[in-house]
Amino acid sequence: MEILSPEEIVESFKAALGSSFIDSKIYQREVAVKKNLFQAIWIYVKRDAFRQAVDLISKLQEYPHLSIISSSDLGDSVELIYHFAIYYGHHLKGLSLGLCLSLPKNDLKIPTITDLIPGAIFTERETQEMMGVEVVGIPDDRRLFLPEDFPEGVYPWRKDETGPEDMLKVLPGHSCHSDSFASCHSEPFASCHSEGEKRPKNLAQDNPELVSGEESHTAQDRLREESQEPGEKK
Amino acid sequence: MKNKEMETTYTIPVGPIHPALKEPIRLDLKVDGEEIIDVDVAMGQVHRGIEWLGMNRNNPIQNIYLAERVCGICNICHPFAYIMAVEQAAGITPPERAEYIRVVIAEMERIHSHLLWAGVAAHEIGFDSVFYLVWRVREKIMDLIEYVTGNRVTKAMFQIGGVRRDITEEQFPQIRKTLDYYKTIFKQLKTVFLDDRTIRMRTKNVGVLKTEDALKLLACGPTGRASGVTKDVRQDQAYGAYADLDIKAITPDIITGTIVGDVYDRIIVRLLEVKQSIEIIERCLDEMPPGATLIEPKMAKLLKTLKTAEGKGVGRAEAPRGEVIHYVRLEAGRETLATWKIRAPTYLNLMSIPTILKGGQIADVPIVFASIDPCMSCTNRAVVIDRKTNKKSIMTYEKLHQLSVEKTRRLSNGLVE
Amino acid sequence: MDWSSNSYSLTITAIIGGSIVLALLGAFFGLLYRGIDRKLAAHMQGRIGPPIIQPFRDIRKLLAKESIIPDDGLSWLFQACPFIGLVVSILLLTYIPVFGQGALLEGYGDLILILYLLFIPSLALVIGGFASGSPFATVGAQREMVIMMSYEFPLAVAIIAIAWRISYVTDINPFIFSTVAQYPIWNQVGPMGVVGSLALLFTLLVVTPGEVAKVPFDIAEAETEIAGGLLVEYSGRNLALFYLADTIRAFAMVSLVVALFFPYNLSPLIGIGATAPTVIVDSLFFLLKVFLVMFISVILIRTAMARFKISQASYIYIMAMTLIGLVGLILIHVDMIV
Amino acid sequence: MSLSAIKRALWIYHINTGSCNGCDIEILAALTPRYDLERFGMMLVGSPRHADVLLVTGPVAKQMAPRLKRVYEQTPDPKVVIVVGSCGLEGGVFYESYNLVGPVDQIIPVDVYVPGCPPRPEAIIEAVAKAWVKLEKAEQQVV
Repeated sequence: MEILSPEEIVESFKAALGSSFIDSKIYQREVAVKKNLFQAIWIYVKRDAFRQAVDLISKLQEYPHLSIISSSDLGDSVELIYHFAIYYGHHLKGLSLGLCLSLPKNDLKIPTITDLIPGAIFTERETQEMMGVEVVGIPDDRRLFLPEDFPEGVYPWRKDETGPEDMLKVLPGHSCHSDSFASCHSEPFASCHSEGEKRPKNLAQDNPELVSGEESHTAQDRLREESQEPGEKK
Repeated sequence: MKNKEMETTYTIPVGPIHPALKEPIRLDLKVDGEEIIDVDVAMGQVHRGIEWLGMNRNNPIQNIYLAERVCGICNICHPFAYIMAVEQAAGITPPERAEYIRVVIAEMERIHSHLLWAGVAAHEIGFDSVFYLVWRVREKIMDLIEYVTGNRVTKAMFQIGGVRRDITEEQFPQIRKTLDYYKTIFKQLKTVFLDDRTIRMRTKNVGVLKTEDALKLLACGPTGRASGVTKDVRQDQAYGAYADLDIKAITPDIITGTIVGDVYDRIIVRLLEVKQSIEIIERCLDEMPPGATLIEPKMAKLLKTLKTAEGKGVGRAEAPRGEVIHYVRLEAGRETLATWKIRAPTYLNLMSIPTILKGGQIADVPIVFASIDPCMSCTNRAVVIDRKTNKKSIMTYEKLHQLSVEKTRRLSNGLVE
Repeated sequence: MDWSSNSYSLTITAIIGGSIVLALLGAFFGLLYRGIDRKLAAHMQGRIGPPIIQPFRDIRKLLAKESIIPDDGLSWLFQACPFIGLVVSILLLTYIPVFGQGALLEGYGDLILILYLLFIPSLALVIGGFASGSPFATVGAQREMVIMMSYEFPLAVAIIAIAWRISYVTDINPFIFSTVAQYPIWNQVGPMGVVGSLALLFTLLVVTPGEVAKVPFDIAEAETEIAGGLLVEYSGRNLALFYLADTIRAFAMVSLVVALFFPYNLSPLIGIGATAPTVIVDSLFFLLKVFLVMFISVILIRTAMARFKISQASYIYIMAMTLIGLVGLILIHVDMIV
Repeated sequence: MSLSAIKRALWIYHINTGSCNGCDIEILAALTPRYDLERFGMMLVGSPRHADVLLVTGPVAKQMAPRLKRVYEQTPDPKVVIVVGSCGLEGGVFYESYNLVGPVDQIIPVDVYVPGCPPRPEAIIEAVAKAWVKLEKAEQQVV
């Protein structure tokens, strides 16, 4: 396993993947006094060459370290980035390699890589439940973080209609209208808290018999009522 | 200890509120008598939606203090990785002195985190006197952290483009005095942990993770290194001042000559890393370059550059438990981050828990689970939304617990007659 | 009232009065020793530790607390077990010669009865655990059963070895405490026998933490592993009773070890004739002996060692301790032949 | 039985409802030799049944709210609830996060609040002293 320089790695990918290799970007930066190089490579590929690219990466080093799959909602498409770390174990040779794919919103499918890297199971399950990307052939497609009773079709990381807007519950006393959530959070957030504060229901009020009329509790409420000037942040 | 006459397996719900697990996580163990057959890890109890806050409420500078509270124990590695990611995305390079100060604080935190872990591990196997003694030793480093950064736990020391406070020359003697104290006490720590018969009995060949599995399941940090996987971000990638100090990943064969990958090896790796951190801090103090500590002292100017910046950045740092990675995407004209992805080391180490625990005994669960030094509050920061009104759905957790209690009682009645 | 003569007939009132006094004394000294134990252990761990009278405060607090009965357990059995545990622990005290005097019910019970009585408080704990219907308590009860069974072997071996040795010297029933007091083991045997009885003493010292459920053998109540084990569902008054029963049983077990191996009294040595001072002096000397044995077998081991796993603990008791006990037994008898 | 018996022998049960561990390690630090809560007769116990003081840390996460309520109901009276850390008071730095069911006093009645992120071990000890004062005050009302 010999160590290739970032340029050689990009060349080898370009040669192997041919047309489905879209573009690449190499980031290098000197670090501290001895000016060693911090290197990161971003490679954009099409979905059909995705598994082939992962094969190539595992050829660079036998068990490549897949740190995480990050996904972001770009409106009409979802960008998945597989963050790999290769050449670990060799002094100052390690570089982080980001394999970027963009999937159209209407066809969110990606083949699984758990056969190549068994450790990818958690992050694939998380991407599946959070972004709604269907991982084809995933061995265990249970939810990772979301509770079982979490409704289908709602994906927390989405910024479009399947996003979590209606489920947001802001802490009592520091609330803003949850219905105008999208509008209130786009313009500078300070102003949104000045209007009259609508107190959403919360657990304690659902069953008043539990929260007995402890004098300490009511004092806490009075305290919060007075301190309702525009949201003072930490 | 098989029940000869009847094949009874029942699930012991360990967590989410359980004294062995300092944090809420739920391990469902399928047990046959005392032997564990299958383990299922259920997370999501500590979720606080940090990423959603980062993407919707805070500007990048406020996020530093949010990143710091991802985890109370390792609360330097998260801001460290986050700041490197933002610097890469916005194209900012911190001054050299700041890089050295960051490494000094990160290594101080590693010492306190490993000593904390050693105490908790001793407590898990019922060795409370070691827990008290190790935590008394740990108070010294907490005083040093407070002396240098101003607060024991949440330090608020880092800033995008450098460090908020300097470590001045007058503070160096005090730091060296505490480090000397640790050098003298290190021998005692080693004998207490490595040569004590009962600890050896409870940790040798317990919770073994073979190198093959560790590589496959991407175990990182001391858990991976104890199984022979030499992944250490400080050694592999040039970040902070680590590049100048040529760090070498610690594996247990330095002392025992072999790599077994059991709880005993994880103790060895963590103790040696404490010694390594002491040496790193001392070298940093000797080679600390002069110069500014902040590239852009005026906050408003920094915020403006961040607002106009456009790009992606990945920050990887070596936390006491393993590799932490933050991915940040900045969009021009947007006040908050476009995308923020945090991943803590325990996220990866949890995948090897089922393979480690299978075949062990219930009595081993706390010590084996503690041996990967889990930090649930890190692992659960992802975005989770729960329907707020659906009363009936919340009942499923009660029903689940009720089911397992009824099953146990039914089985235990069967056992008693 | 000289208790030690063995041909007296006890009136009912004397028994009741004696046992009440013994119960109070046992509870008082049991709690006192528990307080000393926590204080010394704390000092060994570099802490100041709670005041000596802390267990008294714990008991007083627990009695003031509301005691909750789990509805999915067997409630009557759940509440009965603490009483059984306490009553049997006090019963234990009446049969063991405490405070330097003969046992209250001297002629009515001997070592074999003690052997069985020691078994019942742990049995009460186990039944209480099963009756509380929580999975943690069930696992705790299983572990307590294993521990109980495993420390019976060495305990029985030690007691039988001593009685067997004494039977060579006198033809009175060797299992009665008064005979054990008359013929202490140390001055019966030659050098080889001393080594044998030291082995027996060592066996009993290791059995005591198991009997008293202290680290390293407190697996049934392992706080970290199974959330308080057996006692997880107990609270308030029931927990107080179990706590009290536990302290009295510890006091009884250690006084058993003292009665077997150090039955000497101080008063004859320093020649105090009158009954009143002898009772006081003997009692103080007895308390000192109990403190020494408790210091070695409970406090020292508790701070120096970690908790064993159930398999290791039962292995140590069944294999190692029984073996050492047998070696002691053989040595004592080889010494007699030589 | 007077309530004052309770304050000299407080048994503590610690519940983490989604905290970042900052407060939890400060609670444990309060038990270690340097601060040593055991001097006041305090002990960390393994089950809510044995507990008098519930030390609650963390902004109550959604999944943890029913459990927190259940543990509160399982603890026998009289009991004291101490919230440690500003997360439990007002959600701390996560105050506007959607998955939090709100400050602890929305779920269970709270007696003593310990602000701070994380509060120092001395602050936790002072909170226990405040709990004593509150117990005495409650006792006057009882007597």
